[in-house]
Amino acid sequence: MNLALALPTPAPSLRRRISDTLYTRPGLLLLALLAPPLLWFGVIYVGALLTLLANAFFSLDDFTGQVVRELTLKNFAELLEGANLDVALRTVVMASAVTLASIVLAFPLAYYMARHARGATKAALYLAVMLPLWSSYLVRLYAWKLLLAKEGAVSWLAAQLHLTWVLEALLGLPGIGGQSLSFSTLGTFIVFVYMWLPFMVLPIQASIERIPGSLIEASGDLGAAPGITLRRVILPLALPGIAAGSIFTFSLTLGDYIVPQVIGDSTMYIGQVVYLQQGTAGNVPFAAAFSLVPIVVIGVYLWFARRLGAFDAL
Amino acid sequence: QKGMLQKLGKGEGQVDIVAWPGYIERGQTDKQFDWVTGFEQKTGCKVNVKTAGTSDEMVALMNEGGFDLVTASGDASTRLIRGKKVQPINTALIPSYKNVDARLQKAPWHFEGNTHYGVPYQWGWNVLMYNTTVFKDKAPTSWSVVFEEQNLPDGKSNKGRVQAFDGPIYIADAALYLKAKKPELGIKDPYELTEAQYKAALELLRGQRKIVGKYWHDAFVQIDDFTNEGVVASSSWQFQANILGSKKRPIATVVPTEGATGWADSTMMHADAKHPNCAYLWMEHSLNPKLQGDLSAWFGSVPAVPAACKGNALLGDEGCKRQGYESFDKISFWRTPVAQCASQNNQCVPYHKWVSDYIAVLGGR
Amino acid sequence: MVTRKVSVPAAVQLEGVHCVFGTGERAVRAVDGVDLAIAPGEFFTLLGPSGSGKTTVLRMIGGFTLPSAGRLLIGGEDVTLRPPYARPVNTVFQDYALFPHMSIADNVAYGLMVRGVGKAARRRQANDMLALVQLDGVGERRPAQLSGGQRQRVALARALINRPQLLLLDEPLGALDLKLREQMQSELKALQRQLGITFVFVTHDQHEALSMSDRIGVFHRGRLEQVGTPQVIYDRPATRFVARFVGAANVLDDDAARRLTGHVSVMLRPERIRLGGAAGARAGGTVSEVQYFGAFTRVRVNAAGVGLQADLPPGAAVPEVGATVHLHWDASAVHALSDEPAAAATAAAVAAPAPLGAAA
Amino acid sequence: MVTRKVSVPAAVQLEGVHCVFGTGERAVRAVDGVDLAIAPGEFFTLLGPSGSGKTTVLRMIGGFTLPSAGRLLIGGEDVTLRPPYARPVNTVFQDYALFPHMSIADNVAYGLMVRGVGKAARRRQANDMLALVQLDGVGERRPAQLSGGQRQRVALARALINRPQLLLLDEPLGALDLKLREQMQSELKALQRQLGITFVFVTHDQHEALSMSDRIGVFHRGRLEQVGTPQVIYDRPATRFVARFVGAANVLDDDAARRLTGHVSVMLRPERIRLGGAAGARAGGTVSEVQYFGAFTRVRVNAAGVGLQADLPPGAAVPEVGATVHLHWDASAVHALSDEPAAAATAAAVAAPAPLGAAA
Amino acid sequence: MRSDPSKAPLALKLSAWGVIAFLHVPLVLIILYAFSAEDKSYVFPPPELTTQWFAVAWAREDVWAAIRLSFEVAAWSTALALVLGTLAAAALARANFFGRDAISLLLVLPIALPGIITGIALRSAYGTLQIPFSFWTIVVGHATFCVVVIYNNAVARLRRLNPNLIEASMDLGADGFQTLRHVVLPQLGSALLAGALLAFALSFDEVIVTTFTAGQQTTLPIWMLQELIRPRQRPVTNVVAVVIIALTFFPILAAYWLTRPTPESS
Ligand SMILES: Nc1ncnc2c1ncn2[C@@H]1O[C@H](COP(=O)(O)OP(=O)(O)OP(=O)(O)O)[C@@H](O)[C@H]1O
Ligand SMILES: Nc1ncnc2c1ncn2[C@@H]1O[C@H](COP(=O)(O)OP(=O)(O)OP(=O)(O)O)[C@@H](O)[C@H]1O
Ligand SMILES: [Mg+2]
Ligand SMILES: [Mg+2]
Repeated sequence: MNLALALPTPAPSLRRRISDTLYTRPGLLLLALLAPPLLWFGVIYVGALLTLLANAFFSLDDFTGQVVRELTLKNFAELLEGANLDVALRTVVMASAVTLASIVLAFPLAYYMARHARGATKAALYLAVMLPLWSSYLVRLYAWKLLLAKEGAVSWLAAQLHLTWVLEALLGLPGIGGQSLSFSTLGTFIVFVYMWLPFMVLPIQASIERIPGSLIEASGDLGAAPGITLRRVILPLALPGIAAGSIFTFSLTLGDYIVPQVIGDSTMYIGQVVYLQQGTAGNVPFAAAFSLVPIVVIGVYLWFARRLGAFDAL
Repeated sequence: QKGMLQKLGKGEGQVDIVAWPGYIERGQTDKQFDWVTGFEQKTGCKVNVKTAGTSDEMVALMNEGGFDLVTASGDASTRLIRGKKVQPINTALIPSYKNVDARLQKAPWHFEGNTHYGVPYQWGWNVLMYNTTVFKDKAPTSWSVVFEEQNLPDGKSNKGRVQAFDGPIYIADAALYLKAKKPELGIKDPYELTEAQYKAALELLRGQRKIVGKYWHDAFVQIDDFTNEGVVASSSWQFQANILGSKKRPIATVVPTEGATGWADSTMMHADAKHPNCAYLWMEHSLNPKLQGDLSAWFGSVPAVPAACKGNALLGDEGCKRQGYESFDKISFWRTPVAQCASQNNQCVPYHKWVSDYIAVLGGR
Repeated sequence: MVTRKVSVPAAVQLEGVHCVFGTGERAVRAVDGVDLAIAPGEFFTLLGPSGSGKTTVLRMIGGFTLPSAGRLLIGGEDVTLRPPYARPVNTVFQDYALFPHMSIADNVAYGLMVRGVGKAARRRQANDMLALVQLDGVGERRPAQLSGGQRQRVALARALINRPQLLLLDEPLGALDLKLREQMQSELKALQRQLGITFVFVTHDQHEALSMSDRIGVFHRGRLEQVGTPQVIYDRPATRFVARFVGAANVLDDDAARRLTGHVSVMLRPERIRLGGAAGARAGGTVSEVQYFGAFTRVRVNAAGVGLQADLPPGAAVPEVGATVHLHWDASAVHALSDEPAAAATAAAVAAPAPLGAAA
Repeated sequence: MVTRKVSVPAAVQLEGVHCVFGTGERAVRAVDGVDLAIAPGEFFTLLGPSGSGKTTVLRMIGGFTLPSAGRLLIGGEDVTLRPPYARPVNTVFQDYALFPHMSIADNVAYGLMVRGVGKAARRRQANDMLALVQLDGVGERRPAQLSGGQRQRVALARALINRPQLLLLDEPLGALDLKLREQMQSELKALQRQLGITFVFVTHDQHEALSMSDRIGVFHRGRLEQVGTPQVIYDRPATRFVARFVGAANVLDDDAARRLTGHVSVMLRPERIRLGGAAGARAGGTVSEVQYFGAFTRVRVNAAGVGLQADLPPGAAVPEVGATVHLHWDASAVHALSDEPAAAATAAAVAAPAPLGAAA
Repeated sequence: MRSDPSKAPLALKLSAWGVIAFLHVPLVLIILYAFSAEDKSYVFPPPELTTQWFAVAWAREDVWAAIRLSFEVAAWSTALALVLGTLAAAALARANFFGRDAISLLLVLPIALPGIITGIALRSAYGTLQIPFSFWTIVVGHATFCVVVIYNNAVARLRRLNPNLIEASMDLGADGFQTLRHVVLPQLGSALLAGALLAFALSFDEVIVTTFTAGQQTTLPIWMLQELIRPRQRPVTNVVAVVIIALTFFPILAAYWLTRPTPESS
């Protein structure tokens, strides 16, 4: 066998020539790869956002509901009115609470999935977390209305367990209580947490999975009981996942207008006001101005999250 | 008139309508209530319906375009006319127009500058719906049961057991109540409020916020709320009462002594309607006494064609009267509040203020 | 420091320890009945091929894996079921397992922190420890900013700060390159002498094991094949497996063995074979391969059907391939192996030479 | 097979090749001016410590990295800017880089497939190749189903099926354990002799380099420090760095060197030093450390302030620590090193012994 | 075998399964009410059970039309996102150039910003440019937020992909395109498929952005919204939801198996 004999090299085709060019000029390759997504996002998405921004400087003719294309800062002045500030604050507080609660609920599950569940159990858990995401959000929401209603499943269960007094005590809490769970801020909160929980579980699970087992063993080896290991080693290392998950829970809460309309005490959240102003009242300029609030809030939030390494954990 | 269709042509094969829910039925829910299938067969115009839950939504949809017709209430129709989103109607092309109730033929919400912008469809009022188990035989006579905290006949407070409408136009309901309750405010028209009158209405609503657990937004959610949330009294439409009644719920309606706000809807045609011929055919069809009577029975509204009140099997002969046919004058029909108002020297609070202030009231401010 | 019956308890004692992973068909007997006592202050090495169970034994001592059967005593106390954090043992992990989110100083002080030692005291002791491993001044850096050798030292400092009775090291030098490794070997050994702590050291590198240990335990398929000092392991391997695994060896069986040495089964180290004249030669044959290794030259000789390798010292005359040579050795160089068929079969499987080019 | 001026073009020729990664402040000169010619059919090894630029040179030959400056010729043709797929060169990667989604046979036949060779011909040649590397019958398996040594052979077969003029191997045996590695070393060497292909082999293992190569190029900080046969590299290292990197060495400078040998800078291999009587001894001192390595015992002697290590053959009497000994060596064992300050400084940095326990 | 330190403590196990239960209670209710005999408003517990709604749902054309539209939208959005996301991932996986972070931020933005913003921004852009609502106006919106899902999956896999495989392929004579076809895409395949399944799901259930970009078209979630607010036969929505759950069970499982990190090497 004469292996030293070289194989014939094929005649250079157009494909080869392009390949050669791209190989020797990596910059060109990068450009070719990036052009379509950059065009899409740069033109369509950023373009749309800029249109929205531009709209924020227009105003609405009070009577006809037509947009007047004259630059004005009136919308921003209006944003600073008490009621609007209330809405913004209420929404941010709700988003933060939902995010915190999601972390608290998601962490043990994610931890269990990542470090203990194996094989079929793990697959089952994964499926169980994903399944709600695939069943219509709206149907789940209305199911909650039924669960939380005054004469709904939760009250029914509480009555069966003779725990009605607990429920009443909860509903009696000022600020978050109300007539029934489905008529209270508490209800809105529960449903938000429910809706976005899977978006928190998955990134945390992924980030815990990435922690080398030897680090946890090393902590135990050095004398740390499991609680200390959790606080000193696992939590800090799962932080990117937590931050990534919180981007979802935070942003989804910030923009949702359907949940608080169905469950809650009729106080408004940013999403509803934007929707109402844009859709119902047709006041696109004010809606645009108001939608800058979540943009700014999320912007600040993303800046923080990025420092925690959340983008690599999304 | 310029821009008006002068002669009816051939149907375009379809017509796109923005309508209130339940306004255009093709028997999906109840086989008996179908006034679309026949029309489609007769004219070859396929009817596409987009429902809208509020007047504001309707205006927004019309502004966005893509529709031929809209069943606009009075608070939307003026905005549509002035916004030039609807076109003048040539009543000559609608033979049945002459059968329309005389009180409606030139009603201000569709007739402006000597021009027709719509064809009356139905009208009705915002009744007080209540739970008969709670109120026993003492039916409420005043809107105060939903505005002010008090004990109901069953001995328990109304707090958390009453509802109000989740829309800025509800400020007019408050004004109407104040018109009777506090004559010293000098309210003449609930849609034309001076700054002081408006403030008083808001004050009343702020008080109401404390006893309302959740505001109602659409009819079916309110039905749920009366079913399993313990709500016992609220402003409502006859429609909800009819459905709850059909479910054997202990529900009745009443028009309190202060009177009521109401709505009168007209079918209006988009300025850029793509299917004008089918649109005219539908408007003609919409005045058909059978349709008017069926719809009235279905929705709990009052027909725009008096002939419909007689001999309709679904409505019954007492139907029109029950739904308020004779109370036309007691009703303050929905209109869009504007700054230039006749009754208060053009010093009224405009609608956009109503919107933001109502959001504030709901937010507890 | 040979095993002896003394009144002080063993630093570690394993009694009939087994470890089985998985169940049923797919069960793996990672550790299959190990009895072992390690004396206080000893540098004990677990040596063996990949998968032989070394790490598993270490993990059982550390408490990361519980034995399926058997008892484990540390300093005379039964710790079989105690969690890792309650054992007077610390570990240097193969990948060092430094906490990436903490500074070097915080890594080193971790054991103190979890015990509630105050901040100032922690800082002081951590600095002392870093000085001990010659890493003064890197306390504020993160693990990612250190080289492999430096990380290794940090891992050591972190384990030692807890003053364990016993330090476990799982191939701590595996990731370092040769020169750095040789240096760290000396340092580790010196440190162990200085501190007097018992070291249990895992490696699969025989040179490392031979040069550092007081005693070596050779693992094979989850069993301890032989325990002894480096000299004993190298010069008097108990089984064919040990003979072949530790160092280069001519292992002869049956006919060949009887013919050349008079024993049934023997081992003869290549460096014990010399070339010389025909007179007094123990065997003769033709040179089939010559390999230069710098410090010595390995010559493969085909002696009447038996392949023998001889390592020639520098300066010795190196024969050409094909030349006829005569092999000499001292009778004392021949070590008779015990007859253990199971082990023999294994040894053959591990080292059976099948030169790749031969077939084509 | 020493470098010679011949009329046949070199298999590979590097002319003033540089490779710089990054720019400005953080630029790394991975390869810093390398001139090298490798003869056809040669087994050439690039040896050097981690980070010295070996892989980078190999990658430039393979075409995966383009040189920042200089020219590269393969078989006399300038290929400096050609992409890898247009070079008559194939590579065996350190991690084998087998395509995990293809069967073994498809992996081996890959080079033929992308050249448009028909299915039947591909299959036949792949089977031949698998037979060549003694892997008949595994063609239908996936890479994950093979052991490390088997994968290594597949990688070899996959490269060889393209009939390269030049085979590049980047630490192909690094992932194997010691015994398997020794076996594969013999096989690879045999295969190279059989096929006559030029091999360019990267390793940081000096034993591997010494025993396999025709010539060795020693890298240090991106430069070629010395090129020569194994004997030359081991016995006559050009610089302190080479002396210390390849094998154990006593490197003496200045005073000590002059006193003991009469040269300015010398190297003396420990296996060349013998212990003996006081008569005729070249130096004397006390034993500071004794390390047992099985095949030899390393004794460190402190000879009047100069540390020397001597490797004693098996059977030799081993002194105790603290004993006084006398050291003997032949004059021929002393190798004078060229005076190259830069290299000297480096060598010191790499191997400066600093026993870890000494500080505390 | 004795108790193993790798076993989970009971409290952890309980809380994990508790959270799972919390996630599934509404699903149980949805299934239960798919059989409820009541058609307009629900009470708990349901008065009577029936299977009639499955037949009713089957016969309703508007359901099918909505499912079809949603399916098409999701398919097109996923396809577009696959192209854009894979390209972006290929460009950003290893390269390190100025602006890299900005680009990855841009990709994340549509999912990090509330959907209502994407929706209203697109709507005002359509309005400004006088683009009438159509199938494609929905697809554009959906594709925009689906890209990041594909991108994340692809980039994670590319980072895990041994770069030597690409080099080995080129070394063996394959040019860039052949390497793409024979090595990169097969390696990326399962990650892309998993990403595509997720993107499809996101698009299929999206209601907020869709509300702003659909005009008068009715996707399945919009249909649900209309049905739920103005119920004619309320259990039909539950029936549809149950059927969707049943149908999606296996794709999720597939996505999991495909992206699960395997210890496979070489
Ligand atoms: N957690 C586990 N589950 C299943 N099998 C295991 C586990 N840990 C180890 N094993 C198996 O037990 C046997 C012994 O493994 P161990 O890690 O102790 O070997 P080792 O001697 O340390 O090898 P190496 O030198 O490769 O580290 C091997 O066959 C291994 O595959
Ligand atoms: N792609 C790269 N970008 C930046 N620096 C690099 C890159 N590749 C190599 N280097 C640097 O170039 C130098 C030489 O690296 P190279 O991989 O050639 O060393 P090596 O001799 O092969 O080492 P090893 O034995 O560790 O493989 C090192 O300092 C390395 O960090
Ligand atoms: Mg191990
Ligand atoms: Mg390298």
